[in-house]
Amino acid sequence: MKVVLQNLTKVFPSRNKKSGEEVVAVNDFTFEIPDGKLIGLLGPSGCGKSTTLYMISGLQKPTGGKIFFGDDDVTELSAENRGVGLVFQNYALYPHLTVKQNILFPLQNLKGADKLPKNQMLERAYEAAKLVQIDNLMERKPSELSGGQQQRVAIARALVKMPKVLLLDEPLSNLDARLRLQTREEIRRIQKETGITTIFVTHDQEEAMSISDMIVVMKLGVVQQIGAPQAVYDDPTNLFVAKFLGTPPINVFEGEVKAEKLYVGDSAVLDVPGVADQPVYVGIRPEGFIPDANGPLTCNLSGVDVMGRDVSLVTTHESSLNPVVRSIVDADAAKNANGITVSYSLKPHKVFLFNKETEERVYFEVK
Amino acid sequence: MTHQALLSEKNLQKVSTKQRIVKIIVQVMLYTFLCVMALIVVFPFYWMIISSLKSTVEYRLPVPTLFPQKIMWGNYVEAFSAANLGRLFINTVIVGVVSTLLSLVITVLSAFAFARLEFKGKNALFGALLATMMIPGELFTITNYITVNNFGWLDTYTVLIVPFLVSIFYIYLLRQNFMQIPNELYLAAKVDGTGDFKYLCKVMIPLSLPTLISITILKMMGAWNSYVWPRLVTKSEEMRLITNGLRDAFTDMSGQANIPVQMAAVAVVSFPLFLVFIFLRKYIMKGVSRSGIKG
Amino acid sequence: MKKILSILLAVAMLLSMFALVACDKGNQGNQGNEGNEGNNGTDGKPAGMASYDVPAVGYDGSAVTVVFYHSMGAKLQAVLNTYIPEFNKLYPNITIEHSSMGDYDGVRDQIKTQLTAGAQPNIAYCYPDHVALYNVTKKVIPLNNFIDSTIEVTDAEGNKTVLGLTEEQKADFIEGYYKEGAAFDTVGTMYTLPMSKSTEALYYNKTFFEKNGLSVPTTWDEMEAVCARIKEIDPACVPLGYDSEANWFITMCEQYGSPYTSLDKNDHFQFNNETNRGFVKKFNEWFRKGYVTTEEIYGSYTSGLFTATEGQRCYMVIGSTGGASYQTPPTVDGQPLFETGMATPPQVNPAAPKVISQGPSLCLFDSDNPQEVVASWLFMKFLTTNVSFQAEFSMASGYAPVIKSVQENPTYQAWLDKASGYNNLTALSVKLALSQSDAYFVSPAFNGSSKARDEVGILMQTALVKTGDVDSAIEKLFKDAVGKCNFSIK
Amino acid sequence: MVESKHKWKAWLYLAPAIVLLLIFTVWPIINTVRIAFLDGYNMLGAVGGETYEFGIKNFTDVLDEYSGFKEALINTLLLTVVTVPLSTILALLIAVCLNSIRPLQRFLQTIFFLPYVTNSIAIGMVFEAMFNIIGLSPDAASAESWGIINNIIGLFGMDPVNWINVNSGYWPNFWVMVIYIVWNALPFKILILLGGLQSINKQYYDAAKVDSTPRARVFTKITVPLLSPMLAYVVITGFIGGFKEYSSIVGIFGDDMKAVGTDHSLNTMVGYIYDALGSNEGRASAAALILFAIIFVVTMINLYVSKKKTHF
Repeated sequence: MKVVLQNLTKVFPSRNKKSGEEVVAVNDFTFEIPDGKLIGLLGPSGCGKSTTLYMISGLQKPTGGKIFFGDDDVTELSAENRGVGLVFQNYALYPHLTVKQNILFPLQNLKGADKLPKNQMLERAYEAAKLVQIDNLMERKPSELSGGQQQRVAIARALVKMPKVLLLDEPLSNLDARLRLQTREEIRRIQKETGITTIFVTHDQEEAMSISDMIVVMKLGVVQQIGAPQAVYDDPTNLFVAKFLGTPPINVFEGEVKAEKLYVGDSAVLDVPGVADQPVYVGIRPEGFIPDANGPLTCNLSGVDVMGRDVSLVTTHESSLNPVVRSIVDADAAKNANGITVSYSLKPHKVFLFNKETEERVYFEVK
Repeated sequence: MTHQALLSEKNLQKVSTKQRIVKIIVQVMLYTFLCVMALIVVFPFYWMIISSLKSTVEYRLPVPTLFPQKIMWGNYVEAFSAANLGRLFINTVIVGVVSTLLSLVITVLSAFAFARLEFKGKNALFGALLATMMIPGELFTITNYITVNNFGWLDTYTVLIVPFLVSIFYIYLLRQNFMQIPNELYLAAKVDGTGDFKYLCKVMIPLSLPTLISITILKMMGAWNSYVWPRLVTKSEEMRLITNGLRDAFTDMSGQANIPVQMAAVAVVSFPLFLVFIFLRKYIMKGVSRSGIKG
Repeated sequence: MKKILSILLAVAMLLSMFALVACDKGNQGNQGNEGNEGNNGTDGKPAGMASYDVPAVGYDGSAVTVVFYHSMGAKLQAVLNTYIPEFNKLYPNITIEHSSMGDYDGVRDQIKTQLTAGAQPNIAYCYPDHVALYNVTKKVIPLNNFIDSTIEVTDAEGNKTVLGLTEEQKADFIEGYYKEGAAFDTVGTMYTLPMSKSTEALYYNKTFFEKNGLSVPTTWDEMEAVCARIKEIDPACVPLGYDSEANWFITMCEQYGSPYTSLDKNDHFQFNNETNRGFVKKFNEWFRKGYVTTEEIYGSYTSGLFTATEGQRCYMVIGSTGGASYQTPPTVDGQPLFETGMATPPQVNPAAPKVISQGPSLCLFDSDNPQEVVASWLFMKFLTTNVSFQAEFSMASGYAPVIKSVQENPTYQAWLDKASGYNNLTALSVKLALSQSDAYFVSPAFNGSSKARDEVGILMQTALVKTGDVDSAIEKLFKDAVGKCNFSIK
Repeated sequence: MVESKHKWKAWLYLAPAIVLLLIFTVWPIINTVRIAFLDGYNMLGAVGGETYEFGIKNFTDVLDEYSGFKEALINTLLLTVVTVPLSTILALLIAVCLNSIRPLQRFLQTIFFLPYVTNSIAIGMVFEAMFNIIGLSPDAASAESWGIINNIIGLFGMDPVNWINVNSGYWPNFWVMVIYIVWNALPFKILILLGGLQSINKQYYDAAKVDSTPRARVFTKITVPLLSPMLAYVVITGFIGGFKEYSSIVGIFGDDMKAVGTDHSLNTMVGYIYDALGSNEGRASAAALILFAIIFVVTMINLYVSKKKTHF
């Protein structure tokens, strides 16, 4: 079931009536979510990703635009009739019902043609429970379960009625680090197995990148970029998207293009054919630095972070916008970085230029 | 796991119109039920108000009239003048305010002890307190009368205030609210050396402010409506409260009370309370819901 | 579960404390003044204190406060407030503090509670039943020594009077009202002085009676005939409205001379007898024929029926003279619809009429300071014997004065002459009350007599409306009523 | 609970409450029990120097044929068993409806709180005036005016009922009192339940919506269970209040506690105690102890039942 959003807008009247100015939570959001795909809505808090999710679920009414499930216009349809599965950020499991009763709850609401006999309901419930591997906790009360377990019960409850669309609102935010990794793999596996069109909202870009088929980066209600995670990572349309994706984050410098050469500080660091002379922001991915004794870019070394397999050189540079410039290099390269400065040469495809005013991407041919 | 059948265009239309109709029906039913119940609740009031505006003759008419033929505003004037309301009003306010404040202090202290401090026999004591709520108050009146007389408190403000300062229900309400404040806060305060009392004032009271406000309002209303005890323990006119001042002022010689004026008096007494509720409704509501009575 | 255990434990603790305390038996009541030990009123002996020794010096002029409880409305309190300064002219050091307790029951409940704590007032409005209840504490002062006292009292204006009542003052009291003070025992101990009295009267629609040539009934048989006749003229009406069922029952017992209650401690309640059951049955038949109704049965004031301009009406009401103003005929564009006539209620034997007497009397309470008692007595004497006070109070209240000489008072005479069946029924009712003053009777007063009055009232109400097997129903009602009364003093 | 080093401190906080309770609550209880075991104790008599023997005569007297205690007990039980559930359910329905509407919510809520602010005896008089029939004929066929309530039910085609007048049966009287008691009990219950509703996390309702749960099921499966602690509290205090019911009788039937011409008395336990206080405090105290025992047992049952029923 593909989900189509057409110029979806949502405007909230501001809290105090007097001032009257409104908050545009979602601004003209158009996007077609292909059937069976796992989509990540990504962006800092307050960027309208949750509002979009709730509009798709029907709990929020859009002020403008349309929503289609397949080719049915469901904009006016209330949540009850959309048959959507929704997993809340803090799970919203019914505290007074056991896990089994929680999972059975949606099935007991099915009417008319979809009504199921009792045994089939139980069978489906256990099937969903097995899917999320909590079939041993069926008689427990939510208060007796850990965060992760509660999360999985919420997912089971959403899946059991085989909804057309599965929506997840920051599913991993309440979990501890180790559990978060494990659960996101679970979500990935479940989605692949069931093939349900799934949209999940998160502010953790690493999580979105790791499991989504496509991600949508949003900022203040406006869609910045849509695409496969790696594509968006490798080809950000603006500085915000570049800075938002990737850990450790992208290093940003002030630079200038003169005669198709990029100057950072006063040294030319890269040939940028086809780019007019203009001051630019220069974004360099941490993995875009190659330690090179006579590399064009030299920074003052301030420390070495060993993160398991690869090593990160912590340096500073006067025209860097962030306090620290961090690069990721292989371990042995780090061994001979013992001086007070280190020089790099740059991998062109890891360097992005952005217009100073519009912060839009400025492209240059990469040989 | 197959997908559900797609909603065809036709029945999609049907579903959304059905949904709208259901929505309207539900709204209509809700409002009719509420309005009918509101009417039932308000009707006795309406009857009380129009009775208070009828002349004694009209009130005695065998066929009761739904609206007074001759509006007797005089009844309200008589209700005011016959019972020198000014003096009664001041007495009631003084007694009400002082007893509310003192009882608030006692309630906070006791609730704090029951909620936060640990001591032997705490639950037994609290259980005993709850048990006393089960005993009808009429029994205590005479024994308490003898006690206050021996203390020589008769016909003073003390006798109107002191005996009922401890209200167990409010201690219970506040204790529930205090127990919802997490232990960690108490531990943290202990660690940086704040004493129990400072913790009570700095942390617990601000956190349970809504409940405290609703207790204060409800307690004021109680003081306002009290009738049996004030009448018993006050002799002189100056010490009378509004409820008994009004009630006694209208029986003429033959013992046939002038009911319309009495109704006017009751209306006069309940009107300030009604205003208090209208303005402080939000607080009472927040207080009660925040107290989260967990049985 | 923990919570339940804690409550169980708590209550067990409470109960154990009770048991501990309960076994120290014996009375703990604070000791009244032992000096005037009296027995507890077995068979007619004085119910409370035998006698009170009046201080030899009489009133020594010391400053005392006299607390007086009553149930006067604002209008009557105004009259009292004009006469207190008169009293203070004679005795400046006696300050009078008076306050209203609402209705008669309010006064009774207040004093009863204060008696238990020894904080009773000095003087109080009272009914014989109330005094009997107060006297269980032996704190009500017998007035005989005061009435007969010859101790001299000099008032502020220098004239000397005797503390007690002079012969003319005693004779001036209306016999029926005065006797009420000695209803508490058979040896004539006086516990109250009458203050202001009302009685029952037959109000009738004089115009209607004259128009239809009906004569005012003087006996119950005549009443039955008149009711039948009225029912023919106006079938929709209820000829007679009798306000108080209890008064009706007690008056009938008195008129038939059949026993009602007695002071004999072992047999107080004697009203279950053949004669009484007879007249109750007769009145039941009257009710079923639609001849009579009462305030409780009708559901609203019978005066509403008497003064009704349309719909159901009644042409006679037997009710208190105090409520005379309510029987004022309605005026339609300035013209009264009819004239209200008043007469003595019908009698079994018109030659020896018996009419109930009601209205407040005054009683005196013991106090630690004897001078307070003497001062209170002086104020009581003033209220009951001062002609102008009695006159003005009667005019304001519509109740009859208790002393005969009030009738010679010129202003009072003028007021009485203005009596009319159209707009001054109050004066008319006082005139009637004075005319039937030798017909008054008083029922015995003892601890439990008010219960008897309540029970016979309920009995009469219930019996009147009974249908089907009326006789056995009436028998059961009488048995239950006596049973409940005996139980109340068990 | 946290261990506080010096135990006496807790008692310091409780001191004012304890002292006042000892004087004005505990001592009267002890006095009541003392009097209950003194045969035929009468306070006025005690003042007059009479002595009373220790014994259980008061208790046997209370059960005497003419004491009216049994009727009072039956009336109270019947009234409580009917009014508490009725008022709780009504309050729950009103609270839920109030909680689910926006416009007019404040206005209606203020109206529903009205009964809480007025004097119950005065309203009793109003109820009496509304149900009262005036000039009922001996054969109860016709009447001067059937009274307001009868006129209203007449609109719906029902014939008039003799509610509280001459020869009215036990059950019409009973239902008048039930209506009065429920009417008086509603405001406080609505307040508590509405408070409870507003403290329920909104997301449970969103979750139910997404699971397309019908309204009725939302009510029974989510709202009521989550409100169960509040409901338990309201029922328990309701029973305690129900057993102490008294003002409703005086308000409607006046002092003699019965409709005209009926044999049954509508007195309740507290009414019985109040009457007995007039003449015989010993018997009143005995009756009060019996009442206390009954309320205690019922509350224990309620507590036990609610412990099992409430969900968290």
